[in-house]
Amino acid sequence: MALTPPAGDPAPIAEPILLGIYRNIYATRRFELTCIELYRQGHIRGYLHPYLGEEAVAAGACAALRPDDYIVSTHRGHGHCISKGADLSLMMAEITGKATGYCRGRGGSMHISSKQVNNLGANGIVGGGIPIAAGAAMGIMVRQTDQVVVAFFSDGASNNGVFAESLNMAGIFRLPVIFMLENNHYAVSTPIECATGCCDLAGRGPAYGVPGICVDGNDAVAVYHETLRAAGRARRGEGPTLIEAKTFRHGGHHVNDPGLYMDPQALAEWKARDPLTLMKQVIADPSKTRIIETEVESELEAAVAFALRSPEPDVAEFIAGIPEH
Amino acid sequence: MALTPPAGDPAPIAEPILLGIYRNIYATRRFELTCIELYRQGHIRGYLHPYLGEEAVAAGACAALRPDDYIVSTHRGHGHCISKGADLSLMMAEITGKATGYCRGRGGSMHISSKQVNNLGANGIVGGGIPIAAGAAMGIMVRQTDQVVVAFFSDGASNNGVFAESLNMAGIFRLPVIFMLENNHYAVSTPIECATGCCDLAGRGPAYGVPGICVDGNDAVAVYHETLRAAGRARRGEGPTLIEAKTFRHGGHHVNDPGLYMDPQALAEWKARDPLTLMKQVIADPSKTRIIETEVESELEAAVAFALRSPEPDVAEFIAGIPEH
Amino acid sequence: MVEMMYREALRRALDEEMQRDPLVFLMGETIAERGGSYKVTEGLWQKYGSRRVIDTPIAEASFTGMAVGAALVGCRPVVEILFVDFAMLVMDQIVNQAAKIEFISGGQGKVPMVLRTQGGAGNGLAAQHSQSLEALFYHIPGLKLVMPATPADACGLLKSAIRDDDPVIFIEHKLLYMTRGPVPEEEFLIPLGKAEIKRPGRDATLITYSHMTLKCLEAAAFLEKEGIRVEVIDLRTLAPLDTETLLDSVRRTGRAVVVHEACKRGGVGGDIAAMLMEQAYDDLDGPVLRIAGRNTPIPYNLKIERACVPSVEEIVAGVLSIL
Amino acid sequence: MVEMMYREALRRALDEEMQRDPLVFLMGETIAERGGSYKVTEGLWQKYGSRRVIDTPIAEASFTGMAVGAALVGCRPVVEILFVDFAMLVMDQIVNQAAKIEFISGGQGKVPMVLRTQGGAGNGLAAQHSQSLEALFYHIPGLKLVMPATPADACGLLKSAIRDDDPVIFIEHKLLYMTRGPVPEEEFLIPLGKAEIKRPGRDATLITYSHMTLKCLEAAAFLEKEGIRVEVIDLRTLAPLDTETLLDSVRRTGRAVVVHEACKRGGVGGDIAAMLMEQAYDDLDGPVLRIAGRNTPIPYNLKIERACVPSVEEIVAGVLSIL
Ligand SMILES: Cc1ncc(C[n+]2csc(CCOP(=O)(O)OP(=O)(O)O)c2C)c(N)n1
Ligand SMILES: Cc1ncc(C[n+]2csc(CCOP(=O)(O)OP(=O)(O)O)c2C)c(N)n1
Ligand SMILES: [Mg+2]
Ligand SMILES: [Mg+2]
Repeated sequence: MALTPPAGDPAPIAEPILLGIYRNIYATRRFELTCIELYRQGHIRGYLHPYLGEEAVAAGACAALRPDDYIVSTHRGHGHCISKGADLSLMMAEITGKATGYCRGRGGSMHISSKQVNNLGANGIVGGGIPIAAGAAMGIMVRQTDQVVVAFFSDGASNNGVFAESLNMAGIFRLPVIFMLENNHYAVSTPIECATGCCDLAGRGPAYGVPGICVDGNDAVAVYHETLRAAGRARRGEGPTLIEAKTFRHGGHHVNDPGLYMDPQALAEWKARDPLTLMKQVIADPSKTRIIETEVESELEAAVAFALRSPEPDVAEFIAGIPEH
Repeated sequence: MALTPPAGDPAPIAEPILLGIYRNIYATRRFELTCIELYRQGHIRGYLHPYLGEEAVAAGACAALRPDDYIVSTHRGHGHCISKGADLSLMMAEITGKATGYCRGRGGSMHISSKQVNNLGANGIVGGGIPIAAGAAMGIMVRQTDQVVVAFFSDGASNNGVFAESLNMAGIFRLPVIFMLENNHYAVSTPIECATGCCDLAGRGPAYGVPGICVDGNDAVAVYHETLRAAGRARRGEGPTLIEAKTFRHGGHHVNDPGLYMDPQALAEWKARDPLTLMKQVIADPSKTRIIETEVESELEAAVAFALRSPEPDVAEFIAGIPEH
Repeated sequence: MVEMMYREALRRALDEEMQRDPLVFLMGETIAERGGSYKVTEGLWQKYGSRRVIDTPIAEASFTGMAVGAALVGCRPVVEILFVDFAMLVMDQIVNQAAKIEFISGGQGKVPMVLRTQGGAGNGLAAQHSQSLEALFYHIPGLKLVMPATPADACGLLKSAIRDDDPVIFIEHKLLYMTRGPVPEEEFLIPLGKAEIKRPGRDATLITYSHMTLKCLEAAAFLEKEGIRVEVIDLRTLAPLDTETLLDSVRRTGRAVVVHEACKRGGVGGDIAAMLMEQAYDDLDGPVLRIAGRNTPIPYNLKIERACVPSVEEIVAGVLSIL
Repeated sequence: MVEMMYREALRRALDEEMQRDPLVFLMGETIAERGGSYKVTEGLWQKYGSRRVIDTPIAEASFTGMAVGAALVGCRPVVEILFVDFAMLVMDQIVNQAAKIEFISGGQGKVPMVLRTQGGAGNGLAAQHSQSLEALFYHIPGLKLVMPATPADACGLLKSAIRDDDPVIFIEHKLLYMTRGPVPEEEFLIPLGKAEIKRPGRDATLITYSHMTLKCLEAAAFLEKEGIRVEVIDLRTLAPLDTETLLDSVRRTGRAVVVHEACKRGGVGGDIAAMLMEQAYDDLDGPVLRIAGRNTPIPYNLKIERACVPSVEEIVAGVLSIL
């Protein structure tokens, strides 16, 4: 579901936006759990990196975007795609490798994208999306529209050179891009403390002339406000912002990783601040969240049914499409 | 000439060190001017990037190193090589493409290196030497010696991703490497203000958990003291340091670039603080500098004579050394 | 026809395409006010401004990745990588991103970008500024690969490359920038994927591209005096390869030599030779010969540098050896 | 002989060499406590500690560059790049640095490093985790290139690669890690640059390497039942290429097929085919055939993924087509 932000300054947040955020958190949560099930049943192959526990970042950020704004996603990308408004059926068909999926079964989970909602795509290369996002922002500059781009990526990617380079270039060209650093504290099994000697990754912004701020990534409303503010700056030609949203995975790196290396106490603390529960508390009215949940459940059921009954890509057709030399 | 630093803390700097620094600044200055002449005469081909105006950085830094310490150099690398103690004749033979040169005429100016003095080499790839330096430091860690490595590079390279990555890794592994950022304010014709939105490049250190300091790069003694301090930290296992030495080219990017784009006022100001003159003032006694100058002149004369009378590499021998498949 | 230099022809192509389509823009190092190291973009910044002629920091990986992003949102970026050697810094963006996105997105995304770069030996620039690395792109599905030899081809092919919806690697040669040749006065395009018979002949086919085209033409002129008429085919576009023109020629001449400056081992010559053998074995009177660069990095010293790449004499001798 | 898995054989090689030489050390992502994504380095961190089994951040370009630096000062680093696809991030360090330094330094510097990585399709990992990119290294002078197919070769060649004074690109295959085979109990080395006849024959020569060796052996076993005896040569080392063994075999059989998983266009098959033609034309009874991957990125869906790489049936059909 794509959400339209209120015009002007971050006024008290309107209820439809709050409900939309809740919808996206809930939908992502349930979508991921369903994917894990389908993976266990053999319907999904390859790599599957659930976004469990981090849903509030994408939901909060995308709520602050317009439908014509762009996002660039990662290997852990279902939540970004859902929150930007993608169709669950076309997503599920893709993730199960069907001809009816967004990418005709060629991309899968790690490469999910949706032109329909301006999701420029997940990426199997850690950090690979960061310059692409900056470049989309440069495209916006060339075209002179007032769109913005959000680049999602995590702490691991922030130690890759393309992050520094892109941050620097976005700064000098004042590109309308928001660097949304989802610091989930791990890159596979490597805790962030072992991957860098610096404390707040947001501090890298100023080192490249870009404002950097930290936000509680489990608090979707906080993410929403910071994104809205950054998007406003970007639209006004004031350039990029680095937002470090601190969050935590609820499990291993991918579906087959039990994540035993994770600090159990930290995990428990973060789980106690489950973004789904937190957002439910914001809405406060259980009848409203229940309606959303029911809607999502039936959407999801339909998505699974659609995916499973969809045909696989046709081999002969696939081969016919390959150039000979 | 390789110089041995005094043991222990930066006490008042001993005269032989000061004289050594002066020698290296003077030798570099004269070497570069001679190369430009030889280039004009057709004895040197390809790219030639003079280090004119920046001599104090290499001379000051190398004076703080031991002969068994390593340096990693750049396309503007003659000064580094000379200050680390390389032989002017073997250098000149290399730069004129002779079989007797350090690299047998295969490397030339842009790839000058000297195993003899632990100069791991200049590099034609901007930033290419930075990870190599960090890696040499890792080699030192593996071998458990107390050597250090100085990576020379300039402002342009500092906007390349390998700088950020290497800084970060040097920080977490506490590698004995000194990142000597020769900020000469230009990358070819691009002024540093147009290449980054940040002010002091030294500030990038803390963003990666590495201490960063600024120093006047035209003041060789200041560079010496900061390098000595950083080398001490590195030898004691306290990790890397980023030193931003601010300096300025006295001319264009390479021998054929008149550098008309350079800010004339800034150029005049920097030239008024010529590192050669400044160091001469430190020595104060003109009889001592004169002796050095005379020595250098005759060394240089011998170097040119050696280079010009040396044979070019033999084509048949070269071809014979190439593996067939 | 007007006479112009290769680099002027490239500039004209950029200028015409920027004029025609406001979504075309340029990115690279010192290409703006300074006009680029080889002066290809001279004057364009003055004409089109800093939004469309963009000087970047030395961050090849990311500005190439940015071109991918800009292309994805509908622009037609042309990035300049100063030396093809430096393209090694952007292989992820080219191989894993630009070449893959249309495929992995099931056709949702397109990456109509051009990467202009420049290769080859000959100026004493040594091992990191003299390579011929086209084979690395030739092997990657999803990329087009263009290497023009003449000013007219440079102009017409660059215009087509910019209009093409696939990522195009466009490799110039440092020894060609100052060469001159006739270029049509009127606007013109040369389609990608079409080789050109630069000199017709019947005794053997010389298949080549880029700077070696000039050497092959010289060799052919020399051989003509000996009464040997060789056909010289300039591939112009390496991928997609114009197999039809090649097969047609080889079927007529019965003999083929592939000539390139890049190292022989793993060069595109092997692929072309193998293809010809597979598809025209019965028409061939002998093996397809490769004349190519030696299996070595390029040295600084000019004398030994010269020994690394094929000379006119070697090409002549090669042709004579198979007749 | 003991039976072990390919990945165990690799681990044994690393272990033995680390034991033997304190200058050998390992660097890569999650290779230490976690033992690597494919479990090759399991237990080595526990045995050799964090100074010699080093987990890095996700900064491939720089940690590969660091291996170059460490090698230059006398160490023998072995870096692991998780997927050969990610090796596109380190091409500058490999092509411009590791492969060039000995040359440009006139022999002063040596870079005795090994880059271990892994490629190939088959697990539904899609276009950025399934490529076969060996041709990109094969073309670069100054690199050695090893691609073992069996546990014994993996062990013996990795040991030799570590002891070699040149940079060695060592590419494993994701479908081989769990395969088993006999490995000598005593310490042993296999020299780089020597192909192995994995199955002798006289009717045709199948030239292959890595995972395709298994498919070629299957095809040969099948053909044997039809009375056709094909010789299967596993290159093991691609660069330097063991031309002698290849020419010798082809001269005996008169027919050759080169089989690899990488895309045909610009793959090493073309180079090998061209070399055989150039050097053994008169001994050949027909063209050298290439059976190779299709000219496409690898898709996620398993059914179409399978269609991208040569199958045993295609190999059989290919051999039959040239007899
Ligand atoms: C360039 C590159 N290196 C390594 C990998 C393997 N890999 C996949 S995900 C991952 C961890 C990424 O960590 P982070 O950026 O923090 O993202 P997260 O998984 O936490 O969302 C790694 C190392 C990769 N896909 N790409
Ligand atoms: C990766 C790479 N990109 C571009 C170049 C071309 N180039 C050579 S020197 C140079 C400028 C380098 O600037 P800086 O790092 O500040 O070094 P300085 O010349 O000031 O010493 C450029 C762009 C190169 N050699 N390598
Ligand atoms: Mg993470
Ligand atoms: Mg500079």
